[in-house]
Order: sequence, then C-alpha cells, then structure tokens
Amino acid sequence: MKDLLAVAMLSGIYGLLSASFFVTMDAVDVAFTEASVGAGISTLLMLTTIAIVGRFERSQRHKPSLALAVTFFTGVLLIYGTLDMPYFGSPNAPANQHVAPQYLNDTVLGQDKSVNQVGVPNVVTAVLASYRGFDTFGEVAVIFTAGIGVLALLAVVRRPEEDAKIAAINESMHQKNLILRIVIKVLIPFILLFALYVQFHGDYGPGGGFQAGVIFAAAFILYAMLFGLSTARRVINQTLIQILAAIGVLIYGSVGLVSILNGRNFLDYNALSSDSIAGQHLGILVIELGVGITVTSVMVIIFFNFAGRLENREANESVTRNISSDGHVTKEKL
Amino acid sequence: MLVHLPILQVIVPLMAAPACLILGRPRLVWLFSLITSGIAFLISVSLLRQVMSAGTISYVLGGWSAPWGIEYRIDELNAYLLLIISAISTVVLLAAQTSIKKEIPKDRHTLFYVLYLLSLAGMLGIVATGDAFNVFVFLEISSLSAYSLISLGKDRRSLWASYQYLIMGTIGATFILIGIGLMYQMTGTLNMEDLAVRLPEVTHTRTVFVAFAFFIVGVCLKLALFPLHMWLPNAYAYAPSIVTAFFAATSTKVAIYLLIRFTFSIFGISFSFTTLPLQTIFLTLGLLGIFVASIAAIYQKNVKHLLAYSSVAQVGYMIVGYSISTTTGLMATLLHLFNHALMKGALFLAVGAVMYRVGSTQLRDFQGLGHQMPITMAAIVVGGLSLIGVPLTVGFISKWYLLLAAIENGWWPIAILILLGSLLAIVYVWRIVEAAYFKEPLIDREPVKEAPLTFLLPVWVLVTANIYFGVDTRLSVQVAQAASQSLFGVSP
Amino acid sequence: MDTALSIGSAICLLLGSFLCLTGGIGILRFPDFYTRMHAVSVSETSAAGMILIGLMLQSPDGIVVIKLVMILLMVLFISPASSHALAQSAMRHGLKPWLSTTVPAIKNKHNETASDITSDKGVPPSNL
Amino acid sequence: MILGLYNYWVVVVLMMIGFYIVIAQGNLIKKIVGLNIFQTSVFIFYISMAKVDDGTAPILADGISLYSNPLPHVLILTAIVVGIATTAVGLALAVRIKGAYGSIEEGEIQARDNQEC
Repeated sequence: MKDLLAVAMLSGIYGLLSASFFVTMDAVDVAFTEASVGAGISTLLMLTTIAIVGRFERSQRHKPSLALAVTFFTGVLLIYGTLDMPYFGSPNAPANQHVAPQYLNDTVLGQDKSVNQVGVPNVVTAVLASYRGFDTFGEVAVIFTAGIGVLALLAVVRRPEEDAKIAAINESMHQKNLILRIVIKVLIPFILLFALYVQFHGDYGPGGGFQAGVIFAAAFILYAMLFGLSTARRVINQTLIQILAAIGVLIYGSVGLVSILNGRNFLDYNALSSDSIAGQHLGILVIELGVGITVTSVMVIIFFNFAGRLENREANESVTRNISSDGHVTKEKL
Repeated sequence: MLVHLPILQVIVPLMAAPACLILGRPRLVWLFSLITSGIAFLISVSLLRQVMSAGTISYVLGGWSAPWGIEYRIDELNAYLLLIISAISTVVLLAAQTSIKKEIPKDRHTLFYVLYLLSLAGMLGIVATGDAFNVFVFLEISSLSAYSLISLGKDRRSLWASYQYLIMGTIGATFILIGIGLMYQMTGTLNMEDLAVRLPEVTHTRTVFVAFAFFIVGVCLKLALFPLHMWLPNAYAYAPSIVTAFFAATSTKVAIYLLIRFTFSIFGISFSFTTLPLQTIFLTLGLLGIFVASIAAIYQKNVKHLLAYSSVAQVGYMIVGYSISTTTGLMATLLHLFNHALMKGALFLAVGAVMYRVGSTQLRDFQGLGHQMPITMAAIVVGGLSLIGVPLTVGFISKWYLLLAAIENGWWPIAILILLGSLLAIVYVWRIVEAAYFKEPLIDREPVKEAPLTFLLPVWVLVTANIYFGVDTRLSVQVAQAASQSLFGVSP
Repeated sequence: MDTALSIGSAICLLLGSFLCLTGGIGILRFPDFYTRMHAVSVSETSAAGMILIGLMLQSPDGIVVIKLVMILLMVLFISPASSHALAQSAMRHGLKPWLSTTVPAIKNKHNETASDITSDKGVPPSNL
Repeated sequence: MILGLYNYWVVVVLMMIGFYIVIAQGNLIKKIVGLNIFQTSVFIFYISMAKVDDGTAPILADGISLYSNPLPHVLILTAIVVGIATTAVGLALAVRIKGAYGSIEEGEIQARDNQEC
C-alpha cells in the first residue's frame, strides 16, 4: 500500500468500524467519541499532513524479521494471558462485581440510595465527571498539552505580505467550489446547534464535553476549509482561541478550588450548593462546559496550525535551509 | 489549608500552566513559573515533614471514598520523590531565562514555560497519586510535554530524536495501560491500596502474570533500562540544555518510583521476585547497562551525549540496587535516586552554561575552557568526582550503601563489578577534564567570558548540595531508610 | 395495524439493503472513476433513505421518529454534496471521463498515466 | 472456551498488527497509523471486558435492571483523548521533519543524520 491517501482513508474506516464495535458492546459514549475523534479528527489531521508531506511512500520495509519475532513473542504472551480471563460478558467477572454495582445503583434518579448519590441517569457521565472527576481534569490537561505542543511545533510567524499572497489564492477558490460553500452555509448552524445539544445533553444521554467540543470545532474547520484560512482567521483570531483553551482548563480547576474553599475536598460537588444533588448537577454542568471549551479551542488551534503550515508551503514553495557555523543544520526558515 | 496539601502539590503547577499562557510576556511568565515551582517545593517540604511525623497521608478526591473515587496516598517514598522533583525544577528554572534566550526562538518562550510547568505537574501527579489509572493519565501529560519540549531544540536532529522518543514512549505507555487493564479485569478495582489487598487471591492466574510482565516492560521502556534505552541519548543530547537538565534529573526517577511502587507495594515482594525471575533479569540487565553505557560514553564526541550515556549507566546502578531486594539494597537505590538527581542536574546545567557561551557542546569546543570559564569548569569537575563516587561527595554515599548491600548479601562478585563500573566512570570524566584543562583552546575560536551569574547561582547551589549531602547524610539516609523499611513492611 | 407497519418496514429495509448491494456491485463492475462514483452516490443515498424510513416504521413513537427524520434530511443533504465535491476535484485535477463506445477486451497495464488519456479508443486508466 | 475468549483473541491479533506496523514500517505516517491501530485494539479490549450478557448501555432507565459496567467506558474516554493528542503531536513532528530533512522515510533521515556528524 504505497499510497498514503488510501492509508488515511482506511484508518478512518477502521476508526468508524471500531466505533460500531463499541455500540454493539453497549459503550455508546465511547462509540460517540471514537467516531467523532478517532474517525473524524485523526483522519482529517492525516489528510492535512499528507497534503504537506506528499502522497506516496518511497521506502521499502527493511527489517521484517526482527519485528515479526518481537510481535510474535508479545502475541503469544498475550494469548497465554487470556487463558485465565473471565469469559466475555460473564456478569460475575470480578470487574463487574467489586466497584461497578455501587456506581450503578448509587446514581439512580430519585431512589433513596446512599446519601452521596449523583442523580444523573447517564452513569458514564456521572463516573466521568464526579466519581473520577480528577481523571477528566488530567485528560483536559492532556488535550491542552497537545494543543500547546502543536502550537510550539507548527506556529508560523504571519508576515503581512504573505497574507496578501494567501488571500489571493482564497479568492480564486471562491468561484470553484460555489456549490459547496452554499451547502456549508446552510449546514454550519445545524452543526453548531447539534454540538450545543450534545454538550448539555451529556447527563441524560450519550454525549458530553469531549464529543461536543469536537463537533463544535468541526464546524469551524469546515468553514476554514471552504472559505479559506485567512477569512477563517478573521472570524476566530488566534490569540483569543489560545486564551479560550487556557480558560477552559482554569474553569475546570476553579470548580475544584471552590469546593476546597467551601471546606470539602478538591472537586467535591456537594460543596457547591446546599442540596447535594443540585450541587452535583451544577458541578457536572460547569466542568463539562470547561471541557467543551478546551477541546473546541484545542482542535481549532491544531487544525489552523496544520493548515497554516500547508498554506505557507504552497505560498513559498522554496524551503530554505541554512547550515549554521558549528556544523549542525538549523531548522528551516520559520 | 494543611489538609489540602497533597492535591495542591499537583494542581498548583497544573493550573499555573494555562495561567502562564494568558499572561503572555516571557519575562512575566518566567517569574510566575519560578514562584509556582517555589510554592510546589515548599508544599513538598511540608508534606515530607508531615509524613515523617504522622505517617501516611490519604486524601480522597471528590469526596468519594477510596475504591470508588480517586485517592492520593503520600507515604515516605512519595514525599521523598516529590521533594526531589520540585527542588530540581525550582533550581533549573533559575537558569531558564538566560539559557533559552540563545537556544529557543523568541516567540516560543511563553510556550516553553507552559510546557515546562505541565511536565512538572505531570511528574508530580504520577508520584503523588494512589490510583493506577491516574498514573497513566499523568504519565501522558508529562510525556507529551516532554516530546514537545525536546523538539524545541535548535538542531534539526532534535525533531528526529523527539519523534523516536514519542514512538517508544507511547508504546511504553500503552504497555502500562494493558497492564493496568489486566489488573483491573482480575480484581475489579483501580485503587493501589485496594489492588494490594485483592491481588494475592488471584496471583496464581496467568493473566496477573502477564499483567505484571507488560507493566514491567512498559516501565522499563520509560526507565531507559539497558536494552530499551535507545531513545535517551539522542533525546537528551539534542534537547535545549534546560530541558536536558530537568529531565535528566527527574524523568527516569519517576519511572523507577513506579517500578518500586508497583513491585513492592502492589504485587508484593514474594510475587515479584519469585514468579518472574526478576532478580536475575534485572541484575544482569543492570550490570550490562553499566558496562555498555559507560564504554559507549567514553567514545562520545558530544559532551551531552557522554553525560546521557552516563545517565543510562547510573540507571543501571539503581536497578542493581533494586534487584538486591534487601532493605539496604532498596535504600541504596533510593539514595542513588536523590544523589543522581543532584549530580546530573549540576553537570547538565554547567554544560548548559558552556552551551550558552560557546554555542556548542562538542568535546573539542571544551578545550582550554578551564582557564576561560574557571567557575563552571570547577563545577563540572566536582560533579564528575561525585559521579565517580569520590568520598566527601554525594556519589560516594550511594556507592557505599550499594557495596554494603551487595556484600551483606554475600554477592561480592557483584560488588567488584560495581567498583569496576566506577573505574569506567573515571575514564569518561577524565576526558572532559583533560580537554578543559590540559588542551590548548581551538585557534579559530575567540576566548569566551565566564557564564553569567544566573547560571552560576543554580549550578553552584547544586554543587554545594552535592558536597553538603555527601558529608551530612542525616536527611537523605533517614528518609531513604524510613521509605525502604515501610516498603518492606518492617516496622521502622 | 402494527403488522402492516412491520411488513412495511421489512420491505423498506430489504429494499435499502438491496440498493446497498447494487452500489457495491457498481463499484466493482464499472470501469471508470466517474461511473463508479455515480453508481455509489445515487444508490447509497437512496439506500440510506430507505433504511431510515424502514426504521421509522419500526418504532412509530414521537422522539425517535423526529430524530430519524433529521438524520434522513441530513443524509439527503450531505451525501450528494460530498459526491459533487469528489467529482469536481477529480475533474479539476485533470481526470477526463472515459468516453468510449467499445469495451476493451483486455486492460493493458503499460498505458500512460491517468492524466493524459489521448488515444481515441480511450483505454481505461488502469491504476485508479 | 472458544466463544468465551474469542473477543480477546481478536484484540490480541489487532494489537500485534498495530505493533508490527509501528516497528517494521519506515514511513513516519504509517508508524502513527500503526500506533492508532495498536491503541484502538487496547480500547476494544477494555470495552469487551465491560460487556455483561444482555445488559444494556449504562444509562439508567426504569424497567431495565441489568447494565454493562460503566467504569471501563470512562477509562476509555480518557484513553481515546490521549490517543488523539499523541497522534496530533506525532503528525506535527512528521511535518517539521519533512521541512527539516526533506523526507519522512526513516532510512533517508537516518542516512542524512549519519553523514552529518
């Protein structure tokens, strides 16, 4: 398979297939995220990279024997490990006995279970946001780190004369994909509406901050793809997006700090209001909002930097590489 | 507020990172991150004092009790590691402002500090947490920021080194994820304390054996143990010198902490050292690592490569101490964690000072520096002596306890091999000293002034710490003793 | 009443899957990029429409039907637009449609690349 | 026996395919695709661990008593985001390597490095 475009397409299909696996195995939230992130964003990033890097692979596989030996050994070790596993779907597997039942019957709406219940029908969101809320805080930090990492790697110093050249390219594009622009203009409001629905519906059905953030960013990315990056940059300027990414993380952290100031432990939502269930709802709502803002702005940052690098390459094809004095090569002109 | 210290230790740097992004101006951001790292250091000092007096601290996050919610457990081992990481990060940050002026393009300075704080928070998060999956999440935070920080290096080879580190690091993290998944499948819980209780009844199953194997391989990848150390030399050599100084002193220590925590506290000593012949494997790999890495270090032309290979060798020493699996053996490893952090921090910061002045760290550019940069070279000499393990320096203490543990166990051939390893260390330290003092400076290079004060201050703080803890060993030995005894379940 | 509904939905589902099948066969059998794409876009859109209608008949209570109608509108809206985009970018990158009368007996591998099909007989581009 | 553990064996096969691609492939982008396959198979392993026979998705509705285990779903939500973060940084690195070395084939990059120092 020499054609990287086919590789990207097939990896997208693989992402969608694994999303359907998750649906059959009752993991609807995970399927939603895998479809939107695994099939959507990663394919998109791969396509942009291929557009920059070139479509056909030149090298040939040169060390299959070592790789085969290592993978065969780890494979046998894993199969050996699966022999004692509890059977697929057996309810009395230890995993389902010890911690999970308490999550399930604890969050039942209205039934008078133990005092500290969360009262959110979608148990996955309850566990994600409240029981293991700190994991999600770490996760928001991971997404934020990825955004800053891509920014550090690919941020291009915008020079005014280059903007004029790139703007000219966008104008010529306008006539070519007129139909698509009309279709997009009709679709973007519905995509944004659906993203908001997913954001605030996280408590009662599959959905939540991550999926909503990705869909929200997809609308902006769609707009940027068709109306050109310079117009999209005028709609969402870069510094605002970076600050929004930081604000999202801070919103999440400050919910925790508020519960510390109210005298309870970090991220304990019962401290947020007098009635514990209302506190849980409020807490989950606010941190989902923080998660949504961060994921949206990070996805937009990542795409705009990749696309900026693509436009930069097209605008000035020549990539100058200057060899510095002490024998090692500095990076290409930024 | 004292009750919330364990969580404040991690969220102070974690939330300072986005705040830095909002601040924007590099000068302000440097000051802000310096203060944040200072606060983290103070928190870790008070945590250590609390733990030494009142024993293990447990902090339940989100108000949910242990196996359901996430729990932070700080005992002597955690507090010890937290202290090392935050101390090194504060000292290294002192020299950051001047060092990155020459090595990182202007518009990346703010992003550098944000990534620096994120990797600090990631490491503190790994060490402080008491939940298995939380370790994976914070491991990813510190690794992701490490890949981006390394790729900020001036040389184009830093990109390739960072890419290789990303591939190896992600494979390691995914192995750890598989290990945690298998453990969860057989016990149904993620809390480390709970795991330690529920694992013994399922240890006979093959799944737990495979979980243990995968976890160990994943950690050894992060640890850069001998056969899996390919990524380390390039990653440390081509990264900016501040990043190298910070990671050389802390990132392998965090992986060793994971190894110790999971094999001693969770799987238990009996399981770890009987089912998998861990002792022999680690002993051979450790010794091999010492010899191969030291020999490789001798032939390096770039000083940062040389010191990176010596780090791999020092990790070999720690693994040898760990595989002796007696209280003194473990104490030797814990001591060497602390001492190695001081040694490598001082050495890499001094090399960073040379990089700042000379612009390159090739060995031939070191010629004649002994006279032009006397103070920095003196620091490198003291660091080198401590690397070898000369008495009155901190390296001697860890070598001493290592030999003590080996002889106590009756393995005197191992003791001899350890001494031979130190001889190799003398060779590669001598190469630097010889180039600096006994060779004439290159003709085409004009003489350079001494490194600026902001470099000399942190370098000499670490060097004096090197000597002070070599003489007055009360703090490090006492804490290491308490930690290894609590891990072995011996009442202190 | 609901037996009629379930029969109706069964028919729609069968029809939809048959259309899917025809789309699949269309991809394999048609020689040229444009014909293949045409086969797929038309049959897939209608197949998705039929399956969705079948599902609507399956469970005729409020919320689900509204959601299915929205999905149907989206599919009918987006998939023609995306096949249009595909065809337009292929055309813009110089892929001429293969306008030949006779179907060639064999596909010779060594003909020129897709972009400059000039021979009158129009041998199909082999490497697409 | 076979049916009970079939899910895990498929996961192991997928894992090994992904692992093989990461090690053997020279192209940088293919390595990242291999990494994706490797991580997605770990996710499928977690989720197949959580499935309970004829249990429904863990969204509480009255009248349904048996649910699948929600905890692995939460863990995998985190792991997917970690996977996409690593992919994004990896692809950004591949773009920069293309700019600096002019190629994204491991062999050529290594060759250019060796003749450099």
